[in-house]
Amino acid sequence: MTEVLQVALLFLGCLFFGLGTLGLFRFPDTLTRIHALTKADNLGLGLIVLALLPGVTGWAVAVKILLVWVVALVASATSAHLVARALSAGEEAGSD
Amino acid sequence: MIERARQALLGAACLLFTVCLLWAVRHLVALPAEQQALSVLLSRWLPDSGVSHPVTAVLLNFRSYDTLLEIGVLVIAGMVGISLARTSALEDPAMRSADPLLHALLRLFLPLLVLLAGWLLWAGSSRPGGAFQAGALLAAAGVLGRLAGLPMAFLRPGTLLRAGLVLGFSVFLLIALLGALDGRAFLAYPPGLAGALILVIEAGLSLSIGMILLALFVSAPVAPEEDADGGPPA
Amino acid sequence: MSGAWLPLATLATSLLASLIIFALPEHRHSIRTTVNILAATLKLALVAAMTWGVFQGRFYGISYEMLPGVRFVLRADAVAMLFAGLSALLWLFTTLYAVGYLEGSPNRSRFFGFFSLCVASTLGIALAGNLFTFFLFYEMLTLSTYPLVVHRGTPKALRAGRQYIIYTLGGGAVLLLGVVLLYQLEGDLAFRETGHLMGSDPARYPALIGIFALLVAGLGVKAALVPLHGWLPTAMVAPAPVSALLHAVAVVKAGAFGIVRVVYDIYGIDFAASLGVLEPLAWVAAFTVIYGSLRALWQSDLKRRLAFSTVSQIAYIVLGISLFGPLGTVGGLVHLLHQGIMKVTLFFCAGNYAETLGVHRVDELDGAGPRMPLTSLAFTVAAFGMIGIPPLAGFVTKWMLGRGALAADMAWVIPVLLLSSLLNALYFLPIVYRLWFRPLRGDWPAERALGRLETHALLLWPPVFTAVLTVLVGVLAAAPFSPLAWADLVALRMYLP
Amino acid sequence: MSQERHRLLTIKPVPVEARDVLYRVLFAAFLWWVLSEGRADSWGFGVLMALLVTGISLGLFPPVGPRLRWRRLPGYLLWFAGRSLLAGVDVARRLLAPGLPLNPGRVTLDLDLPDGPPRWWLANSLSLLPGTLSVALHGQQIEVHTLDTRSDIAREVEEARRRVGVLYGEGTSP
Amino acid sequence: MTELWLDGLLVCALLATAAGALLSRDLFRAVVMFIAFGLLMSLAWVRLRAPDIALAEAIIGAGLSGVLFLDAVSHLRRRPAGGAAEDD
Amino acid sequence: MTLPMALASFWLLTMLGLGLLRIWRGPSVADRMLAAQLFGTTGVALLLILAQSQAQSALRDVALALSLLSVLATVAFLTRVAGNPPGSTDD
Amino acid sequence: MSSLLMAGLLFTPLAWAVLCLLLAFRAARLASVIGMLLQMALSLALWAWVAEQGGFFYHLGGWAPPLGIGLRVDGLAVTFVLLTALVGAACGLHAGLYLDPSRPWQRYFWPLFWMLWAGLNAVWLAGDLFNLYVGLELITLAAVGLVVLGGAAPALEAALRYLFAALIGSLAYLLGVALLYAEFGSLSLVGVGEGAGSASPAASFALLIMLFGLAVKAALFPGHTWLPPAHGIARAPVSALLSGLVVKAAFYVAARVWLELGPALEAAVVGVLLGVAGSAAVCWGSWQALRQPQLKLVVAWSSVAQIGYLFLLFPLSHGVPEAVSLQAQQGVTLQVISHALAKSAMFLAAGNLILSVRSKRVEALAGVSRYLPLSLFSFGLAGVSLMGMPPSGGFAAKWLLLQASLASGQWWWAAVLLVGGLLAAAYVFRIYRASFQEVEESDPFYHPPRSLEIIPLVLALLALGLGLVAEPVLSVLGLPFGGEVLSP
Amino acid sequence: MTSALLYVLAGALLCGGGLAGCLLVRHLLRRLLAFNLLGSGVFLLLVGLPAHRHGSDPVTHALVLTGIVVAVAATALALVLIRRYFHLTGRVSLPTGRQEDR
Repeated sequence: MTEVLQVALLFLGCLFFGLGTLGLFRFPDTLTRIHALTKADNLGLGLIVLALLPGVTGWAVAVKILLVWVVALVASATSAHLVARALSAGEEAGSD
Repeated sequence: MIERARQALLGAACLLFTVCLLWAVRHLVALPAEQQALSVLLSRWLPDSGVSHPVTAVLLNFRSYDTLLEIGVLVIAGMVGISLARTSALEDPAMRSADPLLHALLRLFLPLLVLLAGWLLWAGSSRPGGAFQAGALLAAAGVLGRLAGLPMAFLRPGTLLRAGLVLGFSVFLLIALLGALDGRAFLAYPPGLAGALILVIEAGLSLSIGMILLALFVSAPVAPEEDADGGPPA
Repeated sequence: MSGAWLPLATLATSLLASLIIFALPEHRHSIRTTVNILAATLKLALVAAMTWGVFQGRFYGISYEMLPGVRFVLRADAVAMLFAGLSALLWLFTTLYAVGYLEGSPNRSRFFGFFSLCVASTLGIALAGNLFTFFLFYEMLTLSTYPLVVHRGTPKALRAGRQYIIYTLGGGAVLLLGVVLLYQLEGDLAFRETGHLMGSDPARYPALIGIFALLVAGLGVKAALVPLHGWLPTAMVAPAPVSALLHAVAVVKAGAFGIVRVVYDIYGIDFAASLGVLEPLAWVAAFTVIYGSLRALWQSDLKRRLAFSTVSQIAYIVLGISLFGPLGTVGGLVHLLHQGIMKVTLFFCAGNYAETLGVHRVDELDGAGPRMPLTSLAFTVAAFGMIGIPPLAGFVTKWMLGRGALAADMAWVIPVLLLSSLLNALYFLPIVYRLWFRPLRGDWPAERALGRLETHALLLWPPVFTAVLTVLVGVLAAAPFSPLAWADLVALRMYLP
Repeated sequence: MSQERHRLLTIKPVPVEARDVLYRVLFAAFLWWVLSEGRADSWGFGVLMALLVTGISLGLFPPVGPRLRWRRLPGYLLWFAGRSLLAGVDVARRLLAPGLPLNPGRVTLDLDLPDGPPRWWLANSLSLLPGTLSVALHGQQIEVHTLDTRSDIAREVEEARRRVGVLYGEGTSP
Repeated sequence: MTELWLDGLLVCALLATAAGALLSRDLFRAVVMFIAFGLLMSLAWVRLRAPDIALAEAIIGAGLSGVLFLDAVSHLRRRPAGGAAEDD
Repeated sequence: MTLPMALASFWLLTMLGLGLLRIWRGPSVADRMLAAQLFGTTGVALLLILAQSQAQSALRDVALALSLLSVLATVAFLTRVAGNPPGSTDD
Repeated sequence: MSSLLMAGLLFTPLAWAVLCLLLAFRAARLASVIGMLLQMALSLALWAWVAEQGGFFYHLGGWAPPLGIGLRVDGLAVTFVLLTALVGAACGLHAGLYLDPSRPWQRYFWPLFWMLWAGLNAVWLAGDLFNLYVGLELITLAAVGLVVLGGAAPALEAALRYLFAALIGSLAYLLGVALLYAEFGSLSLVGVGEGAGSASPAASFALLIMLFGLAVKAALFPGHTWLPPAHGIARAPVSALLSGLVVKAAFYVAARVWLELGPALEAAVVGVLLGVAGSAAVCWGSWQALRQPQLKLVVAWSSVAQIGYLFLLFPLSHGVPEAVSLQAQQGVTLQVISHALAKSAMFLAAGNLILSVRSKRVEALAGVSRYLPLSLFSFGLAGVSLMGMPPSGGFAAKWLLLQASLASGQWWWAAVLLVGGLLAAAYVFRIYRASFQEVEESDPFYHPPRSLEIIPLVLALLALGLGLVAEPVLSVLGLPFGGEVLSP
Repeated sequence: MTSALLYVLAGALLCGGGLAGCLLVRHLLRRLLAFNLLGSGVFLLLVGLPAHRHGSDPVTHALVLTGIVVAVAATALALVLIRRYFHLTGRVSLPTGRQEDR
């Protein structure tokens, strides 16, 4: 049962990762791409973390994986914000 | 024209090199698999090394001289870095980004990075991790802090910085000498104390490594008011 | 064992003197002069002592392994003493002369330092017990003479120095190659009185001939054998004592002496003759004799004329060596000394003319004789000696050489000798004539108040002494310890082992 | 040093209380437990590290603004998880729709949250919520980028703002 | 077998990023490629069962040296005090 | 469970490769950074999966470090590259 | 006893590096003098020990090779350690007086200097391939740091050139180590040598690539371009250290690797190739030295030429009788020692001259021989050794190499030796010539303190005297690079 | 273990590419990038070859760690030098050709 759930979660996670990447290509401008990446990828990561949770050996390890996810969330939220801010600060600033 | 020919020649040489390398590799991989002598020795000696992680055992016990010199290399790089920093203040306010979210990130990440560094340091004796990783992580924490505009007064060229640069190195060196004064070889640990001493060394090393890498990152910018003169005419 | 210190001490005398002089500040003339003269006198005494010992058959030598398989050997044998005696004696005179000559000019510390070093190298060359050691000092000589040649620091001097160094270092390289090849082939470089290649494998003869050519070519540069003589006339820009040193005591003599060593003590005269290398050498020497004299004829500069005369005269030594037989040997060896004494006199005199009267060219010498009678007398005696007028030194040489040529079945040498004497006369007699029999052409450019003497005492007495020597070695040629007697001793030991 | 920090933060730090220290020590210890994967033998070093980290953290980042109500956290997280799942789905929907239904733009909204952690929470959460991406915080305003200006951004932000407010004790003391 | 494909893909990506870092005309792009390369190297070490190196590489390659390079790139874009123009 | 994980990692790696393409194509600097960010997240996911499938718990430390540091490049980019357009703020 | 000596030898430079980093320039200078004395005493004691008792392996940390790192303390190694102590102390003393303490960055000279020393000792003694790599890197970075000290643009340029060349060289070496380790499963030089019984393509390639890397680090001809700027721009004592010792380290490693592996791998072509490159270096370096307008560049290019001689070892030690190979090894060793002494003397003297004439150009030397005879004399004496004139160590080396080349039938190397000697004479005499030029004016020069002038003189005299004691020195060296069994 | 072989191949190619970059590229930063690639290639070979022959070898891991530290130190130092060089001269690559007298 868990096995099936795990595989499903894994699959979903991968799916979202794929979507994120797709967004990177399909979305028209940088800001929208940020949306796609931040949301899809972090969701994907979260799902994969969930998928991995049953396989771990102890509570601490489980929390560790979750911690990784949380950290990734915070990191990508912040960097999304930072990139967005920089883009809005000077639209042409970083472009070559 | 000559430049063009030189480039072509060098390119051809690189190509030749790659082909030869591949050819050599082909011969090497065709060799029969056999028991690796060093691995056997390593597993036999590992219990005496004071740590249970083989890589750490190699780095800080069996081949600690390599590590000592390697830290020396880092110390040199750090020294040269700060010797080139001609500014009195090592931080540049222009580089500040006073973003509140970045600050918020720092509040969480900086302690976490330090903690992770500590964990890697401690874990080094039994599993992957160790002084260098911990030190690099500390440096990364410092870089992050600096990028976000945290004050880094301790990185001004001065006695404190210099002492920090060589802290781990000196600890390592003194412990190395200890073994020799005790009648054993240079770099030999007193029996039974190996594990503890390795941890002490690693702790010192991580601090120093962090500081060195950070100093190298920090000392790079040059202030405009600095004089471009190189030295005495001689 | 007891004899080990003597050659070393002899060598050390001038070496130490040189070091002390280098360390002395420029303005300490008196100490410098004292050190110089003390060292020269001491050296003369040591050499005399050794000569006496060698005459009595004592052995002086020192040897230690310097490189794997190669030894540094100092050894006082009869031939060595011949050369050592000459250089020790003339060093004293030249030093005295140089002290007077350079009075008041700059860079004396450097000059005398290298001067002593130069003599030390010469002594080393004389006392070298094998070809390796010989080469060591031979190259040291090259290096220590360069600063003397360029001493004046003028562009002309620097050019001359460059030419000198190109020639001598090139020669040194060729010599080194020869030495190494010889060592490679035979594994022995020692000087033995009869040579040591006699028993060599005949298959090696071509190689040995080639090596002989290399060695002689290397040595011939310093000995100024035509066509390797180009540096010598140019080097005339050096101060007169240096010229005296180069021509009479050190450099050219070192080359000639080296050829003596190679022919007699390495190859052995018999073996060299049987290899057939002597005759070509004789031809080269003969050609040089004539060529040098011819060139000397056309030189209007006094020192250049003397220089080409040296080219010619040194070839006499080589010629003597290349004549198989005791008489030729004696002639060559004795000329080593005689030529030194005569030529040093001539250069001293030329220096005096230049220093006192500011005269450099032959045609300016008109009437100098009455103005500087003693100097001119010395010059005249030496010039006559060069020409070979009996009973002066040069005559003894030429006589021995002639006899040697006949004994060696090389009668063609006789005309060469005659022609050369004729040429000698042709380029020396006009000078003598101008000195004594031509009226003075105007005032001397820079009259100096010199008191009673015609020139500075230290400039005057050395040529006078050597001129007297020129006469004495000729007149007293048969006396014991005369150069001729000593050369006889050498030849005796060489041919009758 | 403190002056520099002020310029950076523009918030007055509140005085450090004992419970701040305790919370941080405990949090650090918890993190250590997580990192060490529950290894008991690591606690000697772990306590040391926890104290050290607390020191560093208190030194560099003294507590500011209202305090987090830990008890409210699970509720918030649950809500957040749901919304962020929705956010992913939202992005997926827009991506996979053939017409690429996008109408990106920026919206500036007023914000009455207290300065400091509450705003940070909000801004960071917004970046992970459907359709919004916080671009800048200035003063009492927040600038949000959205994938679709036609959707009710204001409502979304308001909801998030309310949740964060609760997290910082807004609902408890009326 | 999948593992092999995985490794193959990783190696391809590794080589691609390396080529990108080397050949990219835009310096910034080269540096970003290099950061990606560091991350992939870290994965490669994982696949080679060398977690120690993976850890170090992740911290260094993807973290520190990326920042160092970015910093340098930004520095090199600014006009220097020395005045002369870039010759690149 | 091994196969799905292997497949998943394969897939994630493929995504990485695609991200690479974005880095290469740009067009703006921010896009490149974004793709690098994607690299970070995907790498973390990969590491977590590998930690499980290779039974190397140390890889979780790697993942943690990576996720902590992934922000580093972005911050550097912002403060150093984007924040300082060419010629604007001379040092 | 020997264990303590070794510990002291390894510990002192590193410890002094730390100490000097924490001290200001003048205090560090004082400390360094003490350290140099200590190091000199230790080196001498160790040298005497080995001369008397024979060489031994020193196992660091008590762990035996191949897993542990064994130091190989044989005659050659201790001689080079002693040489390092000698040259290092001379350069250090000179630097203490030469460098301007008012510049804030000069304080970093001392720690870098000691690090360099530590690296050199590590390389001389190393018996482990990877340890050699780390040692080489230590040397490289310290050397780069010393070159760049002060951070002026030309120094930076030179340092960057040097750094890149050295780094590529190191990596090439490391690549070779990787291949060798993959094949033989050992990192100790002896272990690898034992493994390499027969020709193996991979090992041959590894050898080739290692030699290539080391040749670049040692500034062998086509890879020499970094050397003249780096050695020309650095301060005189630094240049002296770099030319005297640092490039030798790379060569030393190359020689050790070659002698351990070269014969087994039948890599004759490689040897000849290196010999040809060395010959080209001799000619090209000398030619360039002849044309340089700056004094220190003349000396630096001369290093390129002199290093070329060293590489004649490779063809002359492969496929020749044992005795010839030994001769070549002895000759090259002597060349290393004498060049180290002579070139450092020359750089120090050149530094003094530059200080005095206040110009780097050769023409500015006019009149120097009159007013500054001592520095010029030291320069000249060192030049004697470079030219290979007797009785210098350079001559002894040339003699042995000539013999080896003639005995092996490879006479063309002899031609290189002779021509190289003449070319060396050409550039050395060019300096003399410039300095013998007379100037009319009165003494225009700054007179450096006597102690500054004495140091190069001592070194030059040592270089000169080396030829006279070559045999005793060589006898202590024993088999220079031989792999004889040493008692533990 | 064939997958190690793949990395070995990648290492070999990285070596070649890195070397080419080091030698041919003149921009200093790029050269430094190439140097790092070269280093990575060497490290891959150092670990990969024994891994292929005998399986994972901790000794090589330790060696590579040391190598990485050295490479990092060198890179960081080089960056400092490059930046200062640029700061003083405005150049991002070393001048080629003959060095003019200074």
